[in-house]
Amino acid sequence: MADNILTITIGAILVNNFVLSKFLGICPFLGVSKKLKTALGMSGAVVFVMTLASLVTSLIYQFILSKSFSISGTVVNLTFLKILVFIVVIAALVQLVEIILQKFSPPLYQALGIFLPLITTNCAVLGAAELNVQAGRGVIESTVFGFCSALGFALALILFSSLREKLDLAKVPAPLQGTAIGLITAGILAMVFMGFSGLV
Amino acid sequence: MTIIITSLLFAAILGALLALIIGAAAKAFAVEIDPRIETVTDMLPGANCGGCGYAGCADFAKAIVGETVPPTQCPVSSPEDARRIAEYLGITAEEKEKAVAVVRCSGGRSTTLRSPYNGITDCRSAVVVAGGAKGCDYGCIGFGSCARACPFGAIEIRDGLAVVHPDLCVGCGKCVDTCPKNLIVLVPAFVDVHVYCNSPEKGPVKRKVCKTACIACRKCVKAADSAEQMNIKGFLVETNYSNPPLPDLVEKAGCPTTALRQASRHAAGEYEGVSK
Amino acid sequence: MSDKPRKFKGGVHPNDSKALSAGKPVQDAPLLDKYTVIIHQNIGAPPELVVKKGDVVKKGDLLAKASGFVSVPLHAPTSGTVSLIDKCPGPACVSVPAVTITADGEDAWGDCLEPIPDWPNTDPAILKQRVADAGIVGMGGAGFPSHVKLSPTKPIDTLILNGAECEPYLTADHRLMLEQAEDVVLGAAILARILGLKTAVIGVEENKPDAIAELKKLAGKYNVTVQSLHVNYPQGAEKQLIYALTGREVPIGGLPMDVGCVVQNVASAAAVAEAVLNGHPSIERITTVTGEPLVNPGNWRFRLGTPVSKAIEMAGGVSVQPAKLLLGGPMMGFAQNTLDVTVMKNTSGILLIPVETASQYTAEPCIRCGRCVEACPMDILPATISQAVENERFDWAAQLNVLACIECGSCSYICPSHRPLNQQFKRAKAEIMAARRKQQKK
Amino acid sequence: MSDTEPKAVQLPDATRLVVSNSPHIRGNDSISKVMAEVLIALLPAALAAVWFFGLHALRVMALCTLGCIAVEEIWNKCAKRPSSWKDGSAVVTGLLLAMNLSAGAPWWICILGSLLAIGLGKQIFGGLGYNPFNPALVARVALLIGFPQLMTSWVAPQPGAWTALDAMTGATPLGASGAAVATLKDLFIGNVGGCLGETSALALLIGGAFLIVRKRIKWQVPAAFIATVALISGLVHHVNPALTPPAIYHVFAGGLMIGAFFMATDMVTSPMTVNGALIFGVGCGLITSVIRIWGGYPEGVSFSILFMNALTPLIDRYTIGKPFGYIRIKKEAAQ
Repeated sequence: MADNILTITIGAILVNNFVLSKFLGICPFLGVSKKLKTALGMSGAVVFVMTLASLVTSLIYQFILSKSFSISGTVVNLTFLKILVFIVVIAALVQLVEIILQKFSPPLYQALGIFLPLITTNCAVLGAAELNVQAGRGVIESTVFGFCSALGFALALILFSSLREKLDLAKVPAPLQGTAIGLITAGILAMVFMGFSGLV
Repeated sequence: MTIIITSLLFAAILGALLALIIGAAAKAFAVEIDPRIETVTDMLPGANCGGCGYAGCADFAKAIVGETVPPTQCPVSSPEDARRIAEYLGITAEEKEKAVAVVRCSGGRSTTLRSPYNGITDCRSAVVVAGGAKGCDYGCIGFGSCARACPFGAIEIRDGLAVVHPDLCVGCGKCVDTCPKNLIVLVPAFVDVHVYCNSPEKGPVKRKVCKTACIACRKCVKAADSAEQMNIKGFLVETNYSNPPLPDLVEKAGCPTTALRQASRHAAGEYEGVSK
Repeated sequence: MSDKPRKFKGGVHPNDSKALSAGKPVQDAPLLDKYTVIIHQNIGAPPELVVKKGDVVKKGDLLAKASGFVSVPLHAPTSGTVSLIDKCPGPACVSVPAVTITADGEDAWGDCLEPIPDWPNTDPAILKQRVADAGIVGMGGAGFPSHVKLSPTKPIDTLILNGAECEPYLTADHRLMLEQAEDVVLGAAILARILGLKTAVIGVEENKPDAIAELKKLAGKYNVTVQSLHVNYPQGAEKQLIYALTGREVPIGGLPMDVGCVVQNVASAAAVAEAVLNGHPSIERITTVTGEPLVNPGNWRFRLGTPVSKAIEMAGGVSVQPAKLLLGGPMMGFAQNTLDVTVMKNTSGILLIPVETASQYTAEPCIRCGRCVEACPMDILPATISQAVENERFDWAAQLNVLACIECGSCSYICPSHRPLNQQFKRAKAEIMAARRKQQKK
Repeated sequence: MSDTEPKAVQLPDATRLVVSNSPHIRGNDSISKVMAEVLIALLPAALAAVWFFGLHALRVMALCTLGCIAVEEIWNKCAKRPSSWKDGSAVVTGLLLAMNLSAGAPWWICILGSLLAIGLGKQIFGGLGYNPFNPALVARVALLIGFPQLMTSWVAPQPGAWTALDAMTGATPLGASGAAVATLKDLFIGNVGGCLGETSALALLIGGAFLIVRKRIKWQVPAAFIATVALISGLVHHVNPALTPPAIYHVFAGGLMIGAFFMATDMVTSPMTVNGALIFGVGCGLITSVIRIWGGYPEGVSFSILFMNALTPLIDRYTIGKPFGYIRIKKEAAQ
């Protein structure tokens, strides 16, 4: 079990980094990486949502959706509701984060802007829930996976935003400024993360 | 059938549960915001030029809604835009006349003495070294800090002199603060005649370093239709912007140094030192 | 105090080029027929003019009186007539008000201040007033009124005399300490008495062994110590000097008195001795006229108001056209674009830089080699601040402590990309201070 | 000026006096001098490569260097920027790229590598000083991922044989059976297969020492880097000798030496502060060891340096020291 958790941790943060090797969650990765400060805020929000979402979805899946039970003679299996339920749960969690953020850190709320509600459709969050199901992970492992994947996302986002802050000061040729050079940098970063392949 | 009902029931329960949590949270952490701010932001030009003195249009909108500033303070919006905002908010807005910037110097590289300068080519940086290394202590340094600050591309550096294009200038005043020599002023846009000199020195001193300085010879004062159209202040003549002269004064006065100019023709490069 | 001074962090070792003038004894500059004295020669409020055109003045007579506490009076450099009160080129290439005196050739002293031969038994307050009345300022370059420094609002335990003269080329203080060692040491003793201290320390860079020996001979007599300092630019910067001698760090934005120190230039100390013992106000100073293009570089005792053109003439003129004319040393001096600027109380050097060694800025990119970080005596990050300024991010520059910069120029000197770091920092400091003033007004 | 008549005192021409900010003199350092010294430091390694791999090594080096210069100049032409190859940075990048290739590398690998290094690694970010990643390593990693077969097939060293070219299989001394592949002495001298610059630890040490003595690099980076690798590999070998060879093999084999002395110390892409340099070195060592011992790639030096390059802005940001006189302010503010 311990070994497994270690594998999950390293795998989720470095080897199979959601952003840089699975290319999930690219939208917020590009959208909120212009400033390190907002990247940190986004990272916090994603860690919160992804960990909780993984926990809640895996609970629901393990104890309700995957179970077959009979109601008045008919065998019922609700697995087909998986995606729907996952999205609803994630959306609710995001809504919670939004309400809390708006109350306690209005500047961050402003800075994150549209990307905060968009965590709902952040494929990384849904991806984590879905991958947990596919890999048949238990509740604890799922939560750890969700948490570590979020950490991987945060790592990539923070690295990338600090690089972009630096690139802001660089004399990048005009046609490549902004998102273009950001994507190129992300590409090089992805190449770097390939170095971790084979670790697990 | 059972499956459908169970699914519906399950989804409903889940939804209700989550709705309950969110509802409770929304109640507990409620934040009030004024929806009018967003509407006003949308009604502003969205150029985020900062000409109003606030950090962007959204910030300005907040101030308008808070009734600390009138909507007319936006230099870019037309008077109609400002009126619409005022109507929406139910406040009154006075009309503001359109302003335009004037760089009060005509001393280009060919008309004013300069020392060789070696350093950062930016006025605000150059001024910390030897006041910009220009023969005239008051003149335009010509490294274009104002041109870079202008969000509308209305200032051009020609032969080491900043020249405002009155037709492009919206009078936001961003350049006014950038000029380390405080050469730029906002004046009513309908006035076309200005004195392109800012040096309070005596005539001979100015002439020694600059061919196009105002030497306060009073020719324009005498040629003006009424006595108050051009005012003398020390060794410098100034247009009286509350009683401005007509554009033909430039022809009539025949300024010996060409410091008296029409803004439109100055921008078109028809005078000494600014020719294209 | 240990024999070995501390080494401050950073600094650079430029070629000192002092040999050009170090061996030349100080000569009295011949009397000119005209002196154009700039009125505002001190940091603080400009003095108030008390003469008008046509007035006849004697040498040492008051031309302008102090207009506040942080202000010093100005005295006539020779006897003659006030012929013109107008503007003349100032040291910052901007015209400033000045008084022109046409000399009568007699060079006769007017009613001077009363000499105070019995200074060891005189009330320190009277001595301090004398320093103020004589118009003495920091003659090392800053021009800060000396009597203000002598009125600390915090307890003082150390008086330091700055004889480091770390700027390349300059030898004025060196010659002064060598030839007028007694004046310097006496001045130190008087300053110590004003501050209520028993002793003073004179710090001299160890590349002037003859001056150190000369001072040490007299040091015992007046209970003053002489401390040799490492040769490292900017050893003569106040904060670095205090650290080298006492190990104390002056806080950023603070003054030497915050760590119980008062620092005075050796030339100022000599002027104090002159004012107390002979009653002569500050109307002349030793200035090094040097640089490779000069035919005959050396050290002269100039009256205030001597035009630079005359000084260059005395040094035999130039053999080739120099690239730059500086007032002060090559590291912190001010470039001039006219020869009409005149000697002031803080003009330690008139320097001509040849084309070959004059620095030329280019816009090469920073390669982040970190040599500026190593060289910075204030331990800030010049390279990063430079980037911030280049992008006009002054808030960021302020966060990076650009206000701690002492503008010594070590970073610009060492930079392999020849970036105009010092100019950027001057601008940043100006912008930040302007923004703060604006904020305060609101 | 004539000598016959008495020379009138000549005053400088005031209109030609240049006005500029202080300081008015400057040290005689320049970018091209920095680069020239890096090239001198690379010379022993380059000579060693020629000795072991013959003219093939020379060919690869020439192709890469010229390729990099060409790409730089073509880019400058297209972007209408002033020519910049004379500052020497492109030459250094080219030579370092060559050091990362095998002597048997085909010509198009060299040219493609140059394109990737200068184009993708440097110019795209605005040229010298703005690139967040080491250009030569960007090229190497891109090539390694694109052509794994080509990039890991080495040429056997044949000291003194100028034209021989013997391909050998990709057994590396960093494998578990490290000791079987090469003796320690061979590793140190460089008599092993590998990239041009990965072979002779001795030559690289000489060059590195030169750079440290000349203060062109911060010694903290290579010291922390090598020490961390030695420590981790030593510990792992101690616990499980079957997993990895002893620490000494890790230190002298592969790209550690050239990475630690020439790549990780690249000024543009490494931290500026001393503390930052230490963190940078330790981080590089850690990741290198992890990839070498447990990872899928045999060598982790390039990946680790690039990863730490990406971390550099963060390291720089959080290792800013306190300026002179700062502590006292804090204290006083607290009072």
